[in-house]
Amino acid sequence: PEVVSGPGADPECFAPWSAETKYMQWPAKPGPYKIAVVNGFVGNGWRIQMIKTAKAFAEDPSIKDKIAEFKVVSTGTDAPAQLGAIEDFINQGYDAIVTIAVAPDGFDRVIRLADKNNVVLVPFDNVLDTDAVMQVNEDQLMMGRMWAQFALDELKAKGVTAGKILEVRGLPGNSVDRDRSIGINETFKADGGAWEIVSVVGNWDDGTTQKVVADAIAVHGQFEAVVGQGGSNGVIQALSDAGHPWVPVAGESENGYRKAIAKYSGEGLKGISIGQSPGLVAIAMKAAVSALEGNVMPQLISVPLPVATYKDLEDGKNYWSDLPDNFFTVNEFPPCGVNISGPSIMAQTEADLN
Amino acid sequence: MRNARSPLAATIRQNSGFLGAIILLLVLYLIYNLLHPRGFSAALLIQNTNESVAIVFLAMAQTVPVLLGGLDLSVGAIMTLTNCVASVVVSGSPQQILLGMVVTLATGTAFGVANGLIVVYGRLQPIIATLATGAIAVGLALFIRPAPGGTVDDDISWALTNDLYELVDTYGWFDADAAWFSSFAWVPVPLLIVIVIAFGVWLPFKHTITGRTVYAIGSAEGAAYMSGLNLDRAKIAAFTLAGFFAGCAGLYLAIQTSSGNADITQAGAYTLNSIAAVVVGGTSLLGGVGGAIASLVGALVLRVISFYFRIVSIDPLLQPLVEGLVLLAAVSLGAFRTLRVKNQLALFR
Amino acid sequence: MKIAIPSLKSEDKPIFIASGFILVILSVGTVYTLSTQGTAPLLSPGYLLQQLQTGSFLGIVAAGMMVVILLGHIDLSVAWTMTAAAMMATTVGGDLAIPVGIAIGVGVGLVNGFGVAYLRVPSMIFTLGVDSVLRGLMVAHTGGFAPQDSATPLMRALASSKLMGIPSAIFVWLAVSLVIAIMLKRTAFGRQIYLTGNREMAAYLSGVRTRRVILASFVVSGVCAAMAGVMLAGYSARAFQGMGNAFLLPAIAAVVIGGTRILGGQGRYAGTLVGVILIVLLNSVLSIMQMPEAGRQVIYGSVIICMLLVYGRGNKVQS
Amino acid sequence: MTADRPIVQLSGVSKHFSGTRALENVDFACFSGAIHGILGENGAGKSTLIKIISGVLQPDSGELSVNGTRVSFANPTHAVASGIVCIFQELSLVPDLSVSDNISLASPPRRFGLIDKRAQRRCAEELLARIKCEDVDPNALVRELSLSRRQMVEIAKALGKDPKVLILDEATSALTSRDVGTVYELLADLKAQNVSSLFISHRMHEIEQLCDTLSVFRNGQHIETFAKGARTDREIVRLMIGREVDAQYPPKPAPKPRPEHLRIENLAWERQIKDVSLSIGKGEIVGLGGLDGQGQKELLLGLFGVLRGMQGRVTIAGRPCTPGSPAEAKQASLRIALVPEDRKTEGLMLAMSIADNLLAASYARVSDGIFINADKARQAVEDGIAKLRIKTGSADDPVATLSGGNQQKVVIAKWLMTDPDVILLNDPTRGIDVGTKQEIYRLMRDLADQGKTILLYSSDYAELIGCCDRVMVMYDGGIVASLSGDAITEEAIVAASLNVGGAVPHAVPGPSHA
Ligand SMILES: Nc1ncnc2c1ncn2[C@@H]1O[C@H](COP(=O)(O)OP(=O)(O)OP(=O)(O)O)[C@@H](O)[C@H]1O
Ligand SMILES: Nc1ncnc2c1ncn2[C@@H]1O[C@H](COP(=O)(O)OP(=O)(O)OP(=O)(O)O)[C@@H](O)[C@H]1O
Ligand SMILES: [Mg+2]
Ligand SMILES: [Mg+2]
Repeated sequence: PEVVSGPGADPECFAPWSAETKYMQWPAKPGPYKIAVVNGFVGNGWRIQMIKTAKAFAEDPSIKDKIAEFKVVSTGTDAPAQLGAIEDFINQGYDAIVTIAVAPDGFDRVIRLADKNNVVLVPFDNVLDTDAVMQVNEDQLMMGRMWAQFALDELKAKGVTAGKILEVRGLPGNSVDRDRSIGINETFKADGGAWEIVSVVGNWDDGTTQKVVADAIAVHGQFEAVVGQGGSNGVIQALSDAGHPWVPVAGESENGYRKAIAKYSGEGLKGISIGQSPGLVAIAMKAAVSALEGNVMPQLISVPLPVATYKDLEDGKNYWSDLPDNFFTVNEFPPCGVNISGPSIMAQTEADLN
Repeated sequence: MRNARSPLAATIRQNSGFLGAIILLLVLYLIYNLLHPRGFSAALLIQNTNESVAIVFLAMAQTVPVLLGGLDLSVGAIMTLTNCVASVVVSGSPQQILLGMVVTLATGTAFGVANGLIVVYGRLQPIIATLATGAIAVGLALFIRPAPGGTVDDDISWALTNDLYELVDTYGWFDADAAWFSSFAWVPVPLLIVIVIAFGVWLPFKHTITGRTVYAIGSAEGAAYMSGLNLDRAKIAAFTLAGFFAGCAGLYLAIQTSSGNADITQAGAYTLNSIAAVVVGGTSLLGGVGGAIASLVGALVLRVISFYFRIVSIDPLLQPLVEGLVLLAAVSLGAFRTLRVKNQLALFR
Repeated sequence: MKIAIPSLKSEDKPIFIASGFILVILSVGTVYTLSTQGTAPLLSPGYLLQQLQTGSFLGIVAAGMMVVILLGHIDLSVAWTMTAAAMMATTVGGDLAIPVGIAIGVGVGLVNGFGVAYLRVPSMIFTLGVDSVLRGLMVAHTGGFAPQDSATPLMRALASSKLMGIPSAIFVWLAVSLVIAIMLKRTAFGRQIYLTGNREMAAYLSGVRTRRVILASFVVSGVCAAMAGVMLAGYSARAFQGMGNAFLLPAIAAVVIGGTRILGGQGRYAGTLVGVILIVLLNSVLSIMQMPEAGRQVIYGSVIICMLLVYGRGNKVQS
Repeated sequence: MTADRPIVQLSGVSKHFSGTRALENVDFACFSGAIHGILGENGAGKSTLIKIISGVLQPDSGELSVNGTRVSFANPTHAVASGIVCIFQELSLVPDLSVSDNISLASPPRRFGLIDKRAQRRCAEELLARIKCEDVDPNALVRELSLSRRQMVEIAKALGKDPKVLILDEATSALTSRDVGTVYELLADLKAQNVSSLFISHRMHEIEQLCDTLSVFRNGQHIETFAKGARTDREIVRLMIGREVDAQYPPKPAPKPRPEHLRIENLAWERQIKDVSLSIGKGEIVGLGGLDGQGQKELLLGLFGVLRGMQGRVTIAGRPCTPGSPAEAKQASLRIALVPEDRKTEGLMLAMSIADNLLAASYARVSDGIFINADKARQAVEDGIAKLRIKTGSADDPVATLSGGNQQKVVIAKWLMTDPDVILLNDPTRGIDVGTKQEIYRLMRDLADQGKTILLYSSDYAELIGCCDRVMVMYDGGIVASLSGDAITEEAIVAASLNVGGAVPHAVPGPSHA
């Protein structure tokens, strides 16, 4: 692609990451396009929801006619296999490839091949440490900061200015975990209060999170707030099992977590829910199509953080008290015309399918 | 049976599993190329070999301890460790790059030696000793590279993951467009690397006394000892070679991705896949029968199967299920032998 | 601390050494908490009971795993057996939840056992295949229609309620332990597991139906994993994808640290019990000490090696 | 010339295993050019002695000298370097390697540092020819060979090491008389080349025919060494087991009509069993003779339910007998027992206790419901040990600590505990000392007298002649001769074994005088 100057197309939807974000433009190709999604790991709720969103969005009237062929493959946590799959789709003559990278590095070769063949490669969610491709993500550093700031504000409102904060980290070695943790820690440090941050590793997994939070409570007694990166259902479960008083909690956007906030916010569970949305895949697909049509695109597209605090939870709108806990509530992005809500794909019952 | 006294007939009879795997591979790969829009092209071959190198090396690494009658659960971890080491040291001037590669391979080899020493002098079961050393290797990898990244030289990354033409062109050894060169300029470099290591390291090893001792130990350790073979040396050599091959995998992975990544799940998945590859290649997990070349073929069979998911249409949410079923079917192929067995004692070993 | 009793039988040695090591872990953790916050919560009954409670899930998986390891086999499918059992139990819900979960375990065990005993595919690889099939099934399950995922009250009660101040999960673990221990020691089936694990051919020629023994052992393992999965769902109040992933390697490690021979034929159940406690405490203390993942992995590996080295180097193979 | 200087000498050698005294203050010498027989009952310490000589074990005290110089071998390689080559009681062949690989396992011919397969094969062919085993394919895997062929390959392998002292620890226990003859010639040849041999066997007649010096061991002690002919058989046996053994074989009962019990009609399986018909009466001992590998083993396994796809008809007491597995064969309705060929892999769980091994086939008998009754189990184990006089410290010791003969007794005792009705024996006295053999023969006769039906395969003709009421000789999967009464002679068996007459039997041989 050529590096051009902005502004880009559809800025409502494709918001540039920052003022410095450069813009890219591919030569316009006639549609419809062949688009592939190369997923890595499959086997957790988020990825399943992401794949379902991708499938549903490919059928969405707004884009259906622009897609000639659509394929999703999952390669597991296997870097060579993912690189191979991307290269294979380039070889097969696909026009755009949307991917969640298994590692933030190592894509130089496929980027080079994609450029050579005028293929649009769009990493999202786990993005690459490079500015050579167009990427779609939420701002993880900002997410960490907002979580921490929310906790600080709630504590201040309670008059607490010092104490232990429990930070639940994600998968070690992952850049998302790193960025969020930096955001959290720098915010607490900047506050100047006497905060002692206790970190435990929950791997973004409900079960592990529940166990490590329970352990931390057993050892440290009480925390003033819990800032969890993921596995938020596990945080709530551990707090409630331990009889820990409800305190401000920051976490992701699982339905179960939001249900708990809505239910117990009166008792002190002042929660904030910001999640990485599986709906990102739809925006990445849309961005790919837009790039193929020859539009000017920001290199790094920032998807706004879907923030909801205990103040704005509303049953049936941003959480569903009668639905299972495990799906991610934030799925749709109206400015982008991505209107596939979590319940609409994750809460179909068998009956609905008929 | 007795009449088949020619060495060739005996070889065929004794390697039926391996031959089966080769035929399976050829058939699968042929059909893949027929179905692929760019089948039978050099680009496709390069892509396919690139993506297979790491698992092929790892399958070869796994084979040697398996021949001993053990399992090396640390091969994936050694690959990860050397991958991280390479991401630090393989950069700079050509001499430094070369030195870095040597250091990387030496790291893998040294870790293999350590495995061997623990197994031999600690008298621990390989499977459990390497489960533990594997954790240590991943830990070390995380120390070296707490987050993915690194600085592997770009040129070498490009040159070694392409065909010979690009290799020559990148380094300008001679005129890459020379007429004499054109007939094999298309050969993928990764393919050459694998062939050179497999036939340059494994085959000679197999024909040394130490190599044969590895087979003897896997088949009957007591008999090997009584026959005056040096068991300790062979065991250490086996794990050393495993470490070396795993180091090759890690080095190539680093070159291929120009970076290092201490990914624990990837390490685990690669270890398990290496065992699957060994089994599909026809090497017995009980030891004594098989070989690294067979595992190379086994690894390729598994890889080619995964290629199919990109050209056939299946529901992406059913893909993991289909993958699992195919794996189960592939490893159960050998079971048809057991259905034919008339003397049930032949089932036990 | 404890002077080793001189004429310890070789099978008991691991149990004593591992018990001693548990004390070491607790002491190290306590020194850490004393120095950082001036309290010794690790020695409180509350903490220890909580560890036993979370340990009970691992303990139940390890109990089944041990039976299979005694045969010289291994069950790599426990992670997704747990998940599948938990997810199916919550999907069905109601009174049938637990029976359905257990039935999943029986089914998985039968498939594993069939592949290993009748098709004679190495267990290392067959159970790996079954594990990925189960994962595929669960992905397809969630992908097809949204399954109900919250645990039934009975599951909750089994896993996270307390009885006389003691988490009821511990009682379930004890009951499973008792059944397995008695089975191994006092029933023909149990002894036949050892016979088959030592030398299947000789056991077969002694009139042991070794294939059935293997099949049944995998069923035991499957059922244990399923129970653990169902209980884990009760503990977490819900079932979710990948919930069993954290249990496979610790279960194997616990069995081996408990002195069971990885090649089969030797091992005592009490060892596995101690091994589970050791692993759980080790994980917990490392987490409390906020040990980074790198250090944790290195310590984990070193502990296993050191334990096995002090148990006495294996005997030389005789011809 | 060197007759006065021993080539191998042990002085004051002792070796203890936890609790057992395997060798006690042993002085022993062996001279060049001698064929030196070593005799002793099971557990006397013979194998331990030669393991010390060949570097597998190191003595606790005492010294070992070779050619007058004191040596201490750390492992078998050192011993081989000094010209001491041993064929161990438990074979040391690698089943998954080819015959030629095995023969030059430790020091193959090499080119450029790599093994030269072709030279290796030539070398194997030469050695095999030397022991008249041209029928063995050097490319075949050892796994594919029968036990007797393996023993011959083992001998070829030892020869290839160019021994000064060749030790054969029961290396002829599975050999047929033809091969034994070859070995005799070979040892004589070696003797002529001044190579000395140490020969351990429990077959008295072999030792007598072959050796010129004999040494007797008992209870870990060296009792006496004497020249061949200096002692009578009776005296030797007394030296060995410390008591008189009169008749080796219990008297056979007079031939009498017996009700038919086990009937085999037109049995066939693969290429190994061809149209075998046979009928055995209650209380009868029928022997199976013939060269090794003529289908005897398969016949026994087939009756025991191990083989699939058998054709023909088998009945026990008129009821059809088609067990699908050993478990079915041992059930109350059939009550068949099989003492298998190879105790190490087929008979025993070596690492498990003697008690566990004894009970392996009879848990159902010592259980109440699903639980094992500890008292009944202990009683059964004690009975088993007593009945076969198994020499053991404690029933909880691993069976691996027993001597070979005692291990064999454990296998037999295990099956007797099931109270079998039809007993199939595959060379049950292989490697068993004369004293114990005699006990086993008596036991067999007792069992027969109690009405059991016994089918016995033995590679030892003397045994067939001494024990059996009738002998069936097998050749190439079929029965070629049925001998009974006085017709059971060595000549008859040997002739039939080689199928000299080319006879193909038609009539179903029935129980004697039925
Ligand atoms: N009977 C045997 N069968 C098979 N292998 C054996 C046997 N005896 C020894 N070995 C092998 O030979 C190696 C060296 O044995 P050796 O007895 O010299 O060990 P070591 O180092 O002296 O041990 P230790 O200090 O325990 O005596 C062992 O590691 C073992 O693998
Ligand atoms: N590894 C061992 N551990 C303990 N005891 C042993 C061991 N090896 C041999 N023994 C004991 O030492 C004694 C001598 O055994 P050895 O094998 O030398 O007997 P043997 O004369 O060869 O008997 P056989 O004729 O049955 O082969 C026996 O009592 C045996 O139980
Ligand atoms: Mg002996
Ligand atoms: Mg030693």
